[in-house]
Amino acid sequence: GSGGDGAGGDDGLTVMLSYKKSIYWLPMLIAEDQGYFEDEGVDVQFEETNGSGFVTQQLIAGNVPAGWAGAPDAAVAFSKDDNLRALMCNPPQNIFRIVVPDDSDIESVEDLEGKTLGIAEAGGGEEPIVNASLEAAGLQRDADVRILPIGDAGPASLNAILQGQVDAYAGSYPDISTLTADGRLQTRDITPEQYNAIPGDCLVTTADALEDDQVRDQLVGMARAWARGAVFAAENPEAATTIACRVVPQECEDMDFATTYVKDTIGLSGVADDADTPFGHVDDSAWQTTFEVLAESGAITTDPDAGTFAGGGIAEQFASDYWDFDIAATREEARSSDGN
Amino acid sequence: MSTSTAHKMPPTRKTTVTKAGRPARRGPWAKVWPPVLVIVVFLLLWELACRAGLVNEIIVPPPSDVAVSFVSMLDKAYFWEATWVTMAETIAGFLIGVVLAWAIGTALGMYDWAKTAFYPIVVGFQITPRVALAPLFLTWFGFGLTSKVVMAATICFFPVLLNVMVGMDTVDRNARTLMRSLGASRWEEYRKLVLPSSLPLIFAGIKNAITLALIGAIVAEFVGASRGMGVLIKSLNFQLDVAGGFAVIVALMIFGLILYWIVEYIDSKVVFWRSHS
Amino acid sequence: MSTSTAHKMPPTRKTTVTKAGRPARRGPWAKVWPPVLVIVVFLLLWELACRAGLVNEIIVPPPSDVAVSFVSMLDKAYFWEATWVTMAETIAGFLIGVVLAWAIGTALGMYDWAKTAFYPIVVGFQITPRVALAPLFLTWFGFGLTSKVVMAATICFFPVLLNVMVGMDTVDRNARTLMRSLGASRWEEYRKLVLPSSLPLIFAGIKNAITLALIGAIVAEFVGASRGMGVLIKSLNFQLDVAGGFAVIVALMIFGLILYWIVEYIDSKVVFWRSHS
Amino acid sequence: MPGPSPEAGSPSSSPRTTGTSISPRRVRRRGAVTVTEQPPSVTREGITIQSLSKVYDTADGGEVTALRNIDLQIQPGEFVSFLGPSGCGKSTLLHIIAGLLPQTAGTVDVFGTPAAPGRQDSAIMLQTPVLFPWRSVLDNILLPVEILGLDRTSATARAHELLELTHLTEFAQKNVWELSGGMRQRVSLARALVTDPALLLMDEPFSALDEFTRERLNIELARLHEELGRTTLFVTHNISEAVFLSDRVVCMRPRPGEVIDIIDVDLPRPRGAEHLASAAAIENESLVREAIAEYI
Amino acid sequence: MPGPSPEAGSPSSSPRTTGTSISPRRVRRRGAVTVTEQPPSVTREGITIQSLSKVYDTADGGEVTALRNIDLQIQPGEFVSFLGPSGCGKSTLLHIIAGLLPQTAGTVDVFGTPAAPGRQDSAIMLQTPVLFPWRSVLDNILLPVEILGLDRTSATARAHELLELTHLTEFAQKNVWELSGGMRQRVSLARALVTDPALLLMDEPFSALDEFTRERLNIELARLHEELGRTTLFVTHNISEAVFLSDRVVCMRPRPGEVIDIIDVDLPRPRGAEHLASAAAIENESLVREAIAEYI
Ligand SMILES: Nc1ncnc2c1ncn2[C@@H]1O[C@H](COP(=O)(O)OP(=O)(O)OP(=O)(O)O)[C@@H](O)[C@H]1O
Ligand SMILES: Nc1ncnc2c1ncn2[C@@H]1O[C@H](COP(=O)(O)OP(=O)(O)OP(=O)(O)O)[C@@H](O)[C@H]1O
Ligand SMILES: [Mg+2]
Ligand SMILES: [Mg+2]
Repeated sequence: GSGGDGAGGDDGLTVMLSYKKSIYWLPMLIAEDQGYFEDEGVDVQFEETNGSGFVTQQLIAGNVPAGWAGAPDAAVAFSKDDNLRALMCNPPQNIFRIVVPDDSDIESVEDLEGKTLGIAEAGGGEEPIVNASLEAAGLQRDADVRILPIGDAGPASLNAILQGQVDAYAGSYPDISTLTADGRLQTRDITPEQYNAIPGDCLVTTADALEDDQVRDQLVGMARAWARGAVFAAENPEAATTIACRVVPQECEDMDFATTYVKDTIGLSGVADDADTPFGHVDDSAWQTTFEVLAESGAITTDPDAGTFAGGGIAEQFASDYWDFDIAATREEARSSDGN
Repeated sequence: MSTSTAHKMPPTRKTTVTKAGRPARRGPWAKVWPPVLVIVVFLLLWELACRAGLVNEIIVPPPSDVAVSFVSMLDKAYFWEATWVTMAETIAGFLIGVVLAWAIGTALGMYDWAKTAFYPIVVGFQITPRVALAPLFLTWFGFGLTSKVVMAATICFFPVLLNVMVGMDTVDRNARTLMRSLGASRWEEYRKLVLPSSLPLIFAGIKNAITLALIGAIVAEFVGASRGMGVLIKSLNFQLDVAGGFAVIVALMIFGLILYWIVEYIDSKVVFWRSHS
Repeated sequence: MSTSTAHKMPPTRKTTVTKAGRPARRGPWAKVWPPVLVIVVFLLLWELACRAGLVNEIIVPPPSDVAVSFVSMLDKAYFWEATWVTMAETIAGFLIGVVLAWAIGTALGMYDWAKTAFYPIVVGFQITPRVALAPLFLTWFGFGLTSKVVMAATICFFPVLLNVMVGMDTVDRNARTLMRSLGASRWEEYRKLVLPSSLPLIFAGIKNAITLALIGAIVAEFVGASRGMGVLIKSLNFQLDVAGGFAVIVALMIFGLILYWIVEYIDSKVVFWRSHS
Repeated sequence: MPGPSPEAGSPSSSPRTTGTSISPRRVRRRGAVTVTEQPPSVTREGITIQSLSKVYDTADGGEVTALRNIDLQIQPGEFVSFLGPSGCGKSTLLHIIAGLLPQTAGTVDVFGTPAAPGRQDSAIMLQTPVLFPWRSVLDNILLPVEILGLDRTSATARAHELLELTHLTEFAQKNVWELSGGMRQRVSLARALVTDPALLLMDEPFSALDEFTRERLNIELARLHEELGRTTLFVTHNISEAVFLSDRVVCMRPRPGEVIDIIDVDLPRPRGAEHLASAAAIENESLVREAIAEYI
Repeated sequence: MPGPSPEAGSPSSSPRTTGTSISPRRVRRRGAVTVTEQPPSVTREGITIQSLSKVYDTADGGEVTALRNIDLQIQPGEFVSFLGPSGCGKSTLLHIIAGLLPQTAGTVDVFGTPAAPGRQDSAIMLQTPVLFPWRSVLDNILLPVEILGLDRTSATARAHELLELTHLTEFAQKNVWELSGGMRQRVSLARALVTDPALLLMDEPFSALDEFTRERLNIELARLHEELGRTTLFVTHNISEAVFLSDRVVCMRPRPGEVIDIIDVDLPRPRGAEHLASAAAIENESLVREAIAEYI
């Protein structure tokens, strides 16, 4: 059978995740654990995959009504099918970083000339940002800077950085937290400022699906529960960690790692700093940047309209629909929780 | 000793030439201790290399650390869940792959037109990297176990198919003539002659298959899965818990070896005439 | 027609029973058109399914699109570079894997103590998912071609090893007795009897190996590489250029088939006595 | 299959009378068709071989003429031996009659239908005994029974009789690799006999047996033949055996394989041990020896 | 290897004189060691078999006594035939002497050393001709030459002689699957002869050959034997062949395999066609037949 055409209704809602269940999806883990989805009356089935490409393909094919996909992949998908719509992002900030060892004399992307830059994965989400950064610094990929995929966080990549096989490393924030967790490696972030706005994973659906009120209601409910989870986590990281470690115990073999991971995830969610902006909200300008970056790196050859994809009031309306719950009550709930 | 005395040994002596160079049976332990010894020596050297700092600990943890991780993992529910998932994928994929390969291989080997028409397609399919077709599999077989089972099945399919076909090719010609003279149908010829006489080869294919099925399942989990030992290895590696990752690999080896020896045992029981053909 | 007339056919008629059920030779085309026909029908159905909207284009593009992408790709330097890289990895890995497997398989099959001591270790190594060891490989063999070559070599190693060993097991006993009576050394017995008589099996292993080497190289590229067809597929997939991705897969199939048929051709020339054993 | 009924070779239609006719006939016909008294339409009942040739393509691109222009008419119930030097095409001829090899030219009719493999009413015993190592001796003998779908219980009884006949009773449950060369040949013989075929094709069935066993089996075979009237084609290198068993002995010469002579044996039937070294037998033997020697 | 020199079996040391002694000796010794005139220390020169037994473990857990308590002394240069019903252990005995099977009890000394496979000075011709399909007929014959590392040029000349002897000249370059059963056996014979071994072990070498070819090869073999004085152990089922070729005929009986009689053949040497059906030969044959028949 197909991925399920769970277009809402009694069958519940099928939503794809671009990555396995992990601390990365902390708000979702908490919403699930605390029963927020049931509170919202949504019956949501998360399908875990291993890459945003899977999600966008299935979306375009119409096999699923919605899914979370990395912003670059989502934007590329939109350039192929302008029926797609982005509603919110988790986290709403750039998750990809370019870092160098603390003691390196590289200060900026410009200094990478003649050096080797390790990336997590060829064709991975960090590549457009790397490409755009090099372009902006006037460097040519391969000619001026050697790009070497060395894998995401793990022994091989850590060793390659420590041994100096690569001079810098581009990956997602969990990669960086892992590599620095045990103190053997200290890093310095050299990601150009202008890319911070590029969002992480975004909830993508189709214009058609949004027309269907039942589906839209389900999506709103899901988003509300998700946002409540984000608020909960920001309010009580300890309880959030406990919950996460109950759901994904294999990520808590090393509690230092888990704690850092949770902390970074909460930090990027932006909820703690600013309760007025709805969780997951992304500015039009951020999307503009995303599309520019992708166009520069050659992943997008057409000239899609960022406004149609994520602007035009759709996302605004969606945000106001889900960011209407009692935030204070959720915070209170979080404070009194010990996670068990 | 001089040659002359060597030639005049007492008549009660027995020559000790062994049959076809095979060693005499020395009980089950004779088969167990040599590999155990080799493994122990290997582990000792590894441990020493780690202690002496010859091996980078980030990459290869000392066996003692792996052992500790392994033991502590045996308590964890998620470990057993992952094991269950991966083994289910492997065994299901293995069974499906072997049965399909057997059926299709037999058909191709039996009917020349089928071989001419479909063999290139089978080879083409085998050549196509399954990893690249993952999106297809996902669409057709969903996100759960099924797509991993399919991956495992497709990767263990071809070695069995090939050995089934070669097995049919190497059947004794005189025996075929005999069966034809008896008016055996293709099916009877297959069942009573071709199948038994190609069993040693088919089992070689099947033994290949069980190892490849496990590899296929793990690769599929690496490429996209949320559960299973592949995922566990990845996430432990991601946490730089290298010893933990190795512990899962050790577990994988153990389970894989168990599956392999089961197949090998069945082989030795079924093909009892092997050394006498 | 009545049976009585059927029995009274003119005496010039010839019976048309074919030898051992093999069809008469009908020129090289008889081997070419059936698979071509099957492929054409398959492509037509696929195209129709796409046109009729039964299959979504973003998951499976119509063959016509793939063909267009394929043709336009032939002009691109990056395509040929990727092809070169992947083929180099595949062939190098294949050769290394086959030679090692042959040598080790022969040693294990020839010396019982070696088999007892090392076979479990070889199986254990085969069972270990190479993908999980990728970090090791990357560290030991670098991020360039070598680690992919090693991956390809290790994955095509086992099927050859197994078939080499089974081949040695299935040598005719009388022939072994003959060689022993002539006082042939193990090596002579191997070269003059065991090797030729197990060649059909070894070639089956080698044919497996060439397909697995390609798969191994692609998987290795998927896990971490900067060049090669696996990388190309990935980056085309990232751009959701599905037809382009399929075009690379088609190219992979074609190159893989060429390698496969080369091995098959060598097999048919070397083992000329196959159907007469 | 519209083949003839198994009774086609039953004693009633047997022309054995020819062999047992009192006046000794010693017509020597050189390389010619055996003209029989019966009109051609009746040939459907026996085996008719007309202008049969067999040319093998050799691996080096050449050709080997294994049989040239063989004409032969064998009556139902007749026992015919084929004698000739090694390589003269005896096995080839038997294979063609059994439908196991295609001829290059000519026709072969067996009981009225063109030669074809897998006739229910015939059995061939090949020159090398092919036994399946995964079957016990008894199960090897029962193989044809399984394939023809005959009743296993009665066949097993028959198989045990044959095991006794071939002195293999105690080996019924043994594995075939535990047998000596001659034992294997006897198992192969028992397998050929187990289905009681109307046409029996035997390629040197007793070559690996000692003289005494051979004699005993010869006598048994003669008895069985006289009881059951099977048409039997029998390749042998042993002239006394050929004479003792046969109604006619076909002498062949090699390269190309041709029939040089057909000797009618004038030993009375039923034949027993007393005919084995009888003067008549020895006289016949020397006739055969003469016929062959002429061409060597 | 401190084995005996190839001349160990040369005519000079041959006791053939025993066979050619004018007074016919017909000493019948039942199942006993052949006592020779030579003192025991000289037995190192020939083949000495003492209390040899062979028990096979059968697959069903039982045992089969293939040979029991065999004692035999064979002089260098002697030609000894082994006769006996199928399954009496002739092949087993030959395998043990060739060192290809371990005995269960007793000793076998060949030219002074315990039986062992791969002696340069001996060759065995197995009961089933094992030919390698990837080698041409000629290359099959040359196989022992390659393995013993002998000079290939002179060996090729010898192989061609043997091809002529076995009437296979035109088949030198053919593939083995293009040969008839008898041809394969002859190739196997040529292969055994190509290295000019001092000890020749032959297991039913002529069973698939017609009487004329067999006779011709018998005569050739006798001639070669008389010229070269090889020690020859020869298994056959053909009594006249055994008598014609041998200095002694060892008669065996089965289950358990035992020597029941050893017949000294009193035909003069050199032997030729004239001895084939001579009165003396026939007399000897009936002696052998008698000896065997007693136990059947
Ligand atoms: N591998 C074996 N396992 C068990 N029994 C065996 C084995 N090989 C031979 N035998 C038994 O040993 C006995 C002697 O066998 P052998 O082959 O020596 O006989 P033979 O005299 O050569 O007979 P033939 O004339 O039929 O070739 C037979 O009863 C046979 O069943
Ligand atoms: N497959 C083949 N290819 C080529 N030539 C063949 C083939 N089979 C047999 N021959 C040739 O055909 C001739 C007849 O062979 P066949 O086996 O019929 O002889 P035969 O009379 O049975 O001899 P034998 O008494 O030795 O068994 C021989 O010269 C042989 O070389
Ligand atoms: Mg023949
Ligand atoms: Mg024997």
